[in-house]
Amino acid sequence: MDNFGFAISKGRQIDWEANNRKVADFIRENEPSFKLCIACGGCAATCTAGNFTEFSLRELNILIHRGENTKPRDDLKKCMMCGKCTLICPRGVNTRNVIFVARKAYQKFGDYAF
Amino acid sequence: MENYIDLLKQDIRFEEGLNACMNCGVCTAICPAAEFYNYDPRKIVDLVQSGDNAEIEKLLKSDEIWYCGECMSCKTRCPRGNAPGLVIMALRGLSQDLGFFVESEKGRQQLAIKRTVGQWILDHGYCLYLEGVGTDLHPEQGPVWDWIQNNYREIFSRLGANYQGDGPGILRKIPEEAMEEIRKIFDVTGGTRRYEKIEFYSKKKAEELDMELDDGIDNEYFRHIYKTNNGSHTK
Amino acid sequence: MEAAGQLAKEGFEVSLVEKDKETGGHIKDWYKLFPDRRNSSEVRDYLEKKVSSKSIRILTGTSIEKIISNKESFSLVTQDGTELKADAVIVATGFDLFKSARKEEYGYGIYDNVITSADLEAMFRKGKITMSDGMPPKTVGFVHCVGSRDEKAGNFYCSKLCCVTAVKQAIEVREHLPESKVFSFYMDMRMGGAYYEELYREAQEVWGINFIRGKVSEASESINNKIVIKVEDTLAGRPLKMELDLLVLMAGMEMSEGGNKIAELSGLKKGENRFFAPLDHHIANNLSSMKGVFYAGTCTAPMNITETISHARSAVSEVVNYFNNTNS
Amino acid sequence: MKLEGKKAIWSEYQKEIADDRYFYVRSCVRQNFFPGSETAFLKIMRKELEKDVYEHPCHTTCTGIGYHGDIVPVETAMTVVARQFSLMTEAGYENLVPSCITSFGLYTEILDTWHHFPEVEEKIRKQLKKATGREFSKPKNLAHASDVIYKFRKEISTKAKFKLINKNTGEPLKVVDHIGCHYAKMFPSKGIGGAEYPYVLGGMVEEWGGKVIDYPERRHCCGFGFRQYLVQANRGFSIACSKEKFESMRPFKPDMIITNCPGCPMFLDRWQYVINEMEGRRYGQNGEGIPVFTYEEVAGLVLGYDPWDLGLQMHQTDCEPVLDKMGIEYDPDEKYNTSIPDGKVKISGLVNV
Amino acid sequence: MHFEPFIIPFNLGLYFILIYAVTRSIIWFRDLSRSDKLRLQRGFFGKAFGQSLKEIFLESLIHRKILKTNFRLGYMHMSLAFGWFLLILFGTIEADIFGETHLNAPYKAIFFKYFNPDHGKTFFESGYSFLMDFILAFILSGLFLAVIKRLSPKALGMRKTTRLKTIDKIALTSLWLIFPSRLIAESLTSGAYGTGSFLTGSLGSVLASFLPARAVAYPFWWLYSLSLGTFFVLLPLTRYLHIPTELFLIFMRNSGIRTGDKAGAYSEVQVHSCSSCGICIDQCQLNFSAGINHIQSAYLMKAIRNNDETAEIAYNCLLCGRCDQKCPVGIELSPIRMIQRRSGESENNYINTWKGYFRNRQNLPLQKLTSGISYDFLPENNPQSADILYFAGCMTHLTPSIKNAMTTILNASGLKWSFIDEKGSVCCGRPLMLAGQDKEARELINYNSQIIWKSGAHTLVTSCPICYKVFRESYYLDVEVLHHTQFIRNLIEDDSVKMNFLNKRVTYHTPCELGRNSGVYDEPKEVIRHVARLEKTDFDDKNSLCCGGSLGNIKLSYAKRHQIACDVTGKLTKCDPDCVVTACPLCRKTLAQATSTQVVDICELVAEAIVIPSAKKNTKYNDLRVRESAGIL
Repeated sequence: MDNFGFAISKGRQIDWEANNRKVADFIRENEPSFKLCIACGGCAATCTAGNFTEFSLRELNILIHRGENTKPRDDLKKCMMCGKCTLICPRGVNTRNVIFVARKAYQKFGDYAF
Repeated sequence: MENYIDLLKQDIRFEEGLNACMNCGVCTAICPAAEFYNYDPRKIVDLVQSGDNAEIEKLLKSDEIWYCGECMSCKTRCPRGNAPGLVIMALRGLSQDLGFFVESEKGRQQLAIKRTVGQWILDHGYCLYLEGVGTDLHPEQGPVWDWIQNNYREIFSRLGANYQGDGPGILRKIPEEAMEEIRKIFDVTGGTRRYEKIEFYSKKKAEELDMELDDGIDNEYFRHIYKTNNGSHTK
Repeated sequence: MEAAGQLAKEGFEVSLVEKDKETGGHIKDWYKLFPDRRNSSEVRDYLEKKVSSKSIRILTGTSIEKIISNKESFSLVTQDGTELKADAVIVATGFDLFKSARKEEYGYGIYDNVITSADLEAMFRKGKITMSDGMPPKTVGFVHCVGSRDEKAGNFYCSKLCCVTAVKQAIEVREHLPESKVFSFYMDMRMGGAYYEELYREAQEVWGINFIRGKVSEASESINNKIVIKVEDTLAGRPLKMELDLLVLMAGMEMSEGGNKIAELSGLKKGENRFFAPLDHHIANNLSSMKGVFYAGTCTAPMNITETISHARSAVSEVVNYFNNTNS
Repeated sequence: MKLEGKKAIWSEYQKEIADDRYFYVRSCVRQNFFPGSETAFLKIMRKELEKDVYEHPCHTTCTGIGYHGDIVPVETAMTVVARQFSLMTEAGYENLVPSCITSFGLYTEILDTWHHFPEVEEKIRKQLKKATGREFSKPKNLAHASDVIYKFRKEISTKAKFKLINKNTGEPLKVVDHIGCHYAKMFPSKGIGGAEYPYVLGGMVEEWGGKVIDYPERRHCCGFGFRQYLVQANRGFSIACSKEKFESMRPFKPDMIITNCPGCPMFLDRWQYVINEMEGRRYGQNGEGIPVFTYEEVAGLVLGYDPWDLGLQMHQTDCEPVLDKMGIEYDPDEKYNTSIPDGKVKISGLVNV
Repeated sequence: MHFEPFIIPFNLGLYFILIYAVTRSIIWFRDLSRSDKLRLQRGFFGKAFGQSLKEIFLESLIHRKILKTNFRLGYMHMSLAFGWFLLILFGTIEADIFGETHLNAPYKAIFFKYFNPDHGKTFFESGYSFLMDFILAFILSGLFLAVIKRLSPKALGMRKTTRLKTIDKIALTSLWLIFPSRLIAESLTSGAYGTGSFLTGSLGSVLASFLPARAVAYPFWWLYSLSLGTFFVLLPLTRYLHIPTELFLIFMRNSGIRTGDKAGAYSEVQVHSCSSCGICIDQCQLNFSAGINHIQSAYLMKAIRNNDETAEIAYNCLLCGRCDQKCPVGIELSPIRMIQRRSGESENNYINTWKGYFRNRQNLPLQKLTSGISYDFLPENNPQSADILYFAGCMTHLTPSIKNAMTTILNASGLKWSFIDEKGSVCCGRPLMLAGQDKEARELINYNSQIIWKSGAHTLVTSCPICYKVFRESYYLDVEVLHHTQFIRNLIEDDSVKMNFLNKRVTYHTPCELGRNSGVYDEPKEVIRHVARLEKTDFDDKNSLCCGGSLGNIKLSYAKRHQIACDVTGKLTKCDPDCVVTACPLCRKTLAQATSTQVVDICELVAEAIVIPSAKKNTKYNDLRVRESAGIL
């Protein structure tokens, strides 16, 4: 194969069929309030870690539900568990446990989460 | 710092392309660029709509505005009658007029386009020119293209071309007086000015990057902008 | 019907003109009503009872072909030439559902498994939700704002009820097909009504319905008759592609054909949204530009049943005032 | 799939197309990559249909690729286009027929802009006058060359020597129609069949015996994206788009692709070659590629023109599979034969002498 | 010398349990850390020994603590434990005095009546028999209560009693059979020989009147011996292991051994010392406010003993410490819970050898579910130097009124202070610890310590008890750490700030982290009394309640938290105060959502009362503490 000077780009589209959502299911099962998010962004706004780095539980919630696991897995490590988000959440999502369980899930499933 | 919104509003395409955006995302949903680049037309329109001057300057200096392929699929669908594609074109125009385009990898490529397509327009009256498109710069054209270029006289005349001939026909030589008119039009309507700006800022950038850049396309800077892809553009 | 009944109560002679073979409008096509999901027939029965008074003459399958307005009274000529004399007219021509085929990119009427909210209600009434091949769908998607908030569809306004209807139907789908996965693609969840938000919450909490924020951009058909949709998951900031067994279009509300016809015949004013324009949207939304002509219900704007009924009642009180003033 | 639904939409999007006296404007890309197609177009129009098609030697590029490559400002493009108009006016024609979709799109866009912003038109008139002393009147009718062929598709099929039918099976050929983005996406009302279900090529295919297949990525852009192809560093995007389409159409087992855009056929043709080089992947039947044609090439084949006179040898992906299916006779040795017997260059049978 | 086969079960059981106890003790001793071994040795031969004996007598036998909290329950435990002890003691003496030989094998004492059927004839003998009967009656009365407790806990003033597993049931039955069978056996024998006292004697004569007493007695002696044997053999498998273990525990504790943060012999001894008396369940707000009844300490101890999955239980606890302070055995329940959390998923729990007779911890490497957590994104922070640092804390940032009040107060104090986390804090690390992630917490602790060191301050004031606790216990700082209530108290004491008295009736909610978990009870109240009228409630000081918002509980849903908060505010507003005062931003936020009564932090009250000194007048310090801490000396 001769060199064409470029590589075929990979799509960044969320491909629902191709994605694996077992982490999402695991969290929904172990912390049902996870379903209740309306993506208001309150958690991200008050987040202690988010004050210093790019970390949005709102976004992670969405990504996990879509089975886009790479970013969540890495970002979850930034959380300090301070619990402000839990107090802010208008839908009473137990965000602290969501993160707790999510970390557990990524530990549990390892590469099978993808 | 100028007010970029005012400048953009001078571009008719901006006026056409941006009403009120409600962030529904139909544009991004079918945007080929959004599919393969870290790019989201909705966000760009939203940002421009916000009128945050500092942010817009960042945008004008970023790679983001250079991802769009201007297929205009977005225009078809927008429920608010916007055309992100047109907004992008206005942004690109402004970015070049202000010399911001050289601040991003994708933006710098404008020189490559200017020195190929741009040059052919003024020299031959065609956006594309047989000799210009060789498999050296276009390996994907494949063996058949080499064969064509090696035997273009035979092949093209067989297919009824009037290659560099007088009168009408395929790839005819466009009469000098016609070319003269085109060049005049470029002078009068700002085409020439755009070319000069691209050249001017690119030369500055080349010095800054300490790369040699003389005329034509056989030089370090041209090869650099033509071939470099730092891989940060797609997921 | 509410207005007619109310008028009869007030002791007026009423003629109720209905273009369809039966009265009841859209309610008769609906299965259950949001937010409490009571059976629509209950409301319909109530209305039927209301118009069962002997002082109400019901003319079904009748359409008005001519309106002659001689001051103080009107005469309406029906298709078969009979002439109805009236001292006052209440226009209650209601709404039509947006013709979903007009959103070409969704392929309604082209792709087998793209249906509308009305089609789905019909399925509920039949008690069987199926794809074109008769099999039950495993994945169902709801598209909000079809023909609403859409310049390309010619409607700038929000039809207001589609959101809650989608939530209601999503829940009903899960009730009928517990195995199914349901997705709802919305731009904004407009849950402005008593117990609407609660229903939305229930949909998430109890029925595990997935709400994805983004307007579906296009639908197409895969080789195995699945509907492939493209949408941006705007909250993730990424385009999303998904295969669905069934795609439900939440058709918006539009001025009814009948309404347009009446408008032509009578010269009653229409607003930018093409519904009848009341004299004043706040303080005189039953009054028309024409003396003795009143509006009731969704012929003036999208409304839910509650609003429609109270609007009808207020129309009646306007009529009463009108007569009191003219007679004095 | 319910065809009635599409028919209903097609009936809504019918545009008016002049039936004679066309002012023809050539395409930069096609002159270089598909010269045979433009030649064929003129032959069909002039010889088969006896129409008056005029080509002005002084017309130039519309700068469309430069414009969408963002190196040519909008006003420059408008003025260049205005100059084309004035050539047309000067030659006494009113019906503009561009060979190129980008041009067609640009002309449409400009006319639309002028319609909404008359002051812009005024400005352009002044600038043209200033630069060239020219004046112009806008075209009465603007139709893309493929619109014109669509208009006369029936006439062509009456003269047809071949049909888009697999002569071995008697089955209609499965055809993917790919419409240039700028044909109708910007102005659905300006395209036959509109933006969502364009019928311009479908009409030809059905008329000539083929069967159009509708696949999920039908509406997707080929990936040219102007700067996205022009600069080597960006071509990964360009090819990815085409690949997306191929992957999506593959399960439908298409026999061929027909296009009405200058760039698309070239990319759909070349990218198949590159994907095969890079990943060893082919999308056609029994290890072949999917042949890609311009609508003129297809019309030419239907009318029984010699494939090599149409320039099919300029394709990187071989077209023979389709020729065989249609039962067209051709001389394999002639394909790449450039020998010049007795010093005289072989001239295509299509060129009117 | 007469031998009877029925004594075999008893003897087997007895010797088995003795041997078992010894081996177990040895294993536990071996597992102790070196320093703890020394402690224990020193304790054993030191004054701690007497201390322990006293405690054993008071707690293990008399069950003083339980008696205090719940008399009926206490009496039940006492009668069984102390009664049995007496029975054995006087039984042995009886056998020694009246038996023909001296220093008899234990069974002689246990089955004394059988071997000396006609004992009890003489006056002195009958007197002694009376004593023995009395003791037996005493035990039986306790047993009676125990049975009632099983049937209906309410009767013994318990909301809830522990649930049992089968093996426990068998052991329980055998335990319950011991004394009735002894009663009947003795009675029948007595009846046959016309001996026995008010209990055995009278019952005996009644039975003998219509039964062949001697013949019928025999099987009951068997039953008596069997139930004893069974009980002894099953004991190590059941909660009754707590009976011997508790003795060991008391020695260890009095020798100064503490739980620490890793599982070990001591935590194990504690786990086995739990008698599942259920007092912790009774104390737990999750039980009486939120109706959650499976996660209390007793169940955690049981789960650990039985090797069940503990994660769900371990994390579902407010860690308010109410159970710790009420545990009659004095088990450090919360620390043990924390150990479970730290061990993450129960990877390193017990392995059973010998069908559970020897449960040991296997020392697996902990597989923590938090691997890779890191806060390297935190920016360099250079605070301006100051004498007094104010650290608001995350929760305070959610309740700005507290932040503002403190700013007012600190300014009024005229001290040189700086607000370290004005632009948003980095978490103190406690929440991570509560989630069992100490390693990660350490990273934050170091980060914050850096800042505090750099500032060169002498005093660190914080508004958040959560931070306060961790600053004091887990930070290595050379500054005085004060909760703002303490700080304000100091200001008042050396009256460096003047305050008006607000005409307000208030009640005080003691935050768990400040009160029970840090021992700060008085300063807050002093401050309150200085500015307002403090009303008593039934839940002050050690008896205070958790607001429900506790970060200690990871699993609790908002609804349940709210339920608890409502319950608490209900109790605190019984006397209809003008406002409920607390000293924790989290409590404040949680309670405020649950009542219409105003909820404020002490500092807000103070800020309201404070008299802002005019710019010129500079406050004079006459209190050394503040001067030192302010670095003036």
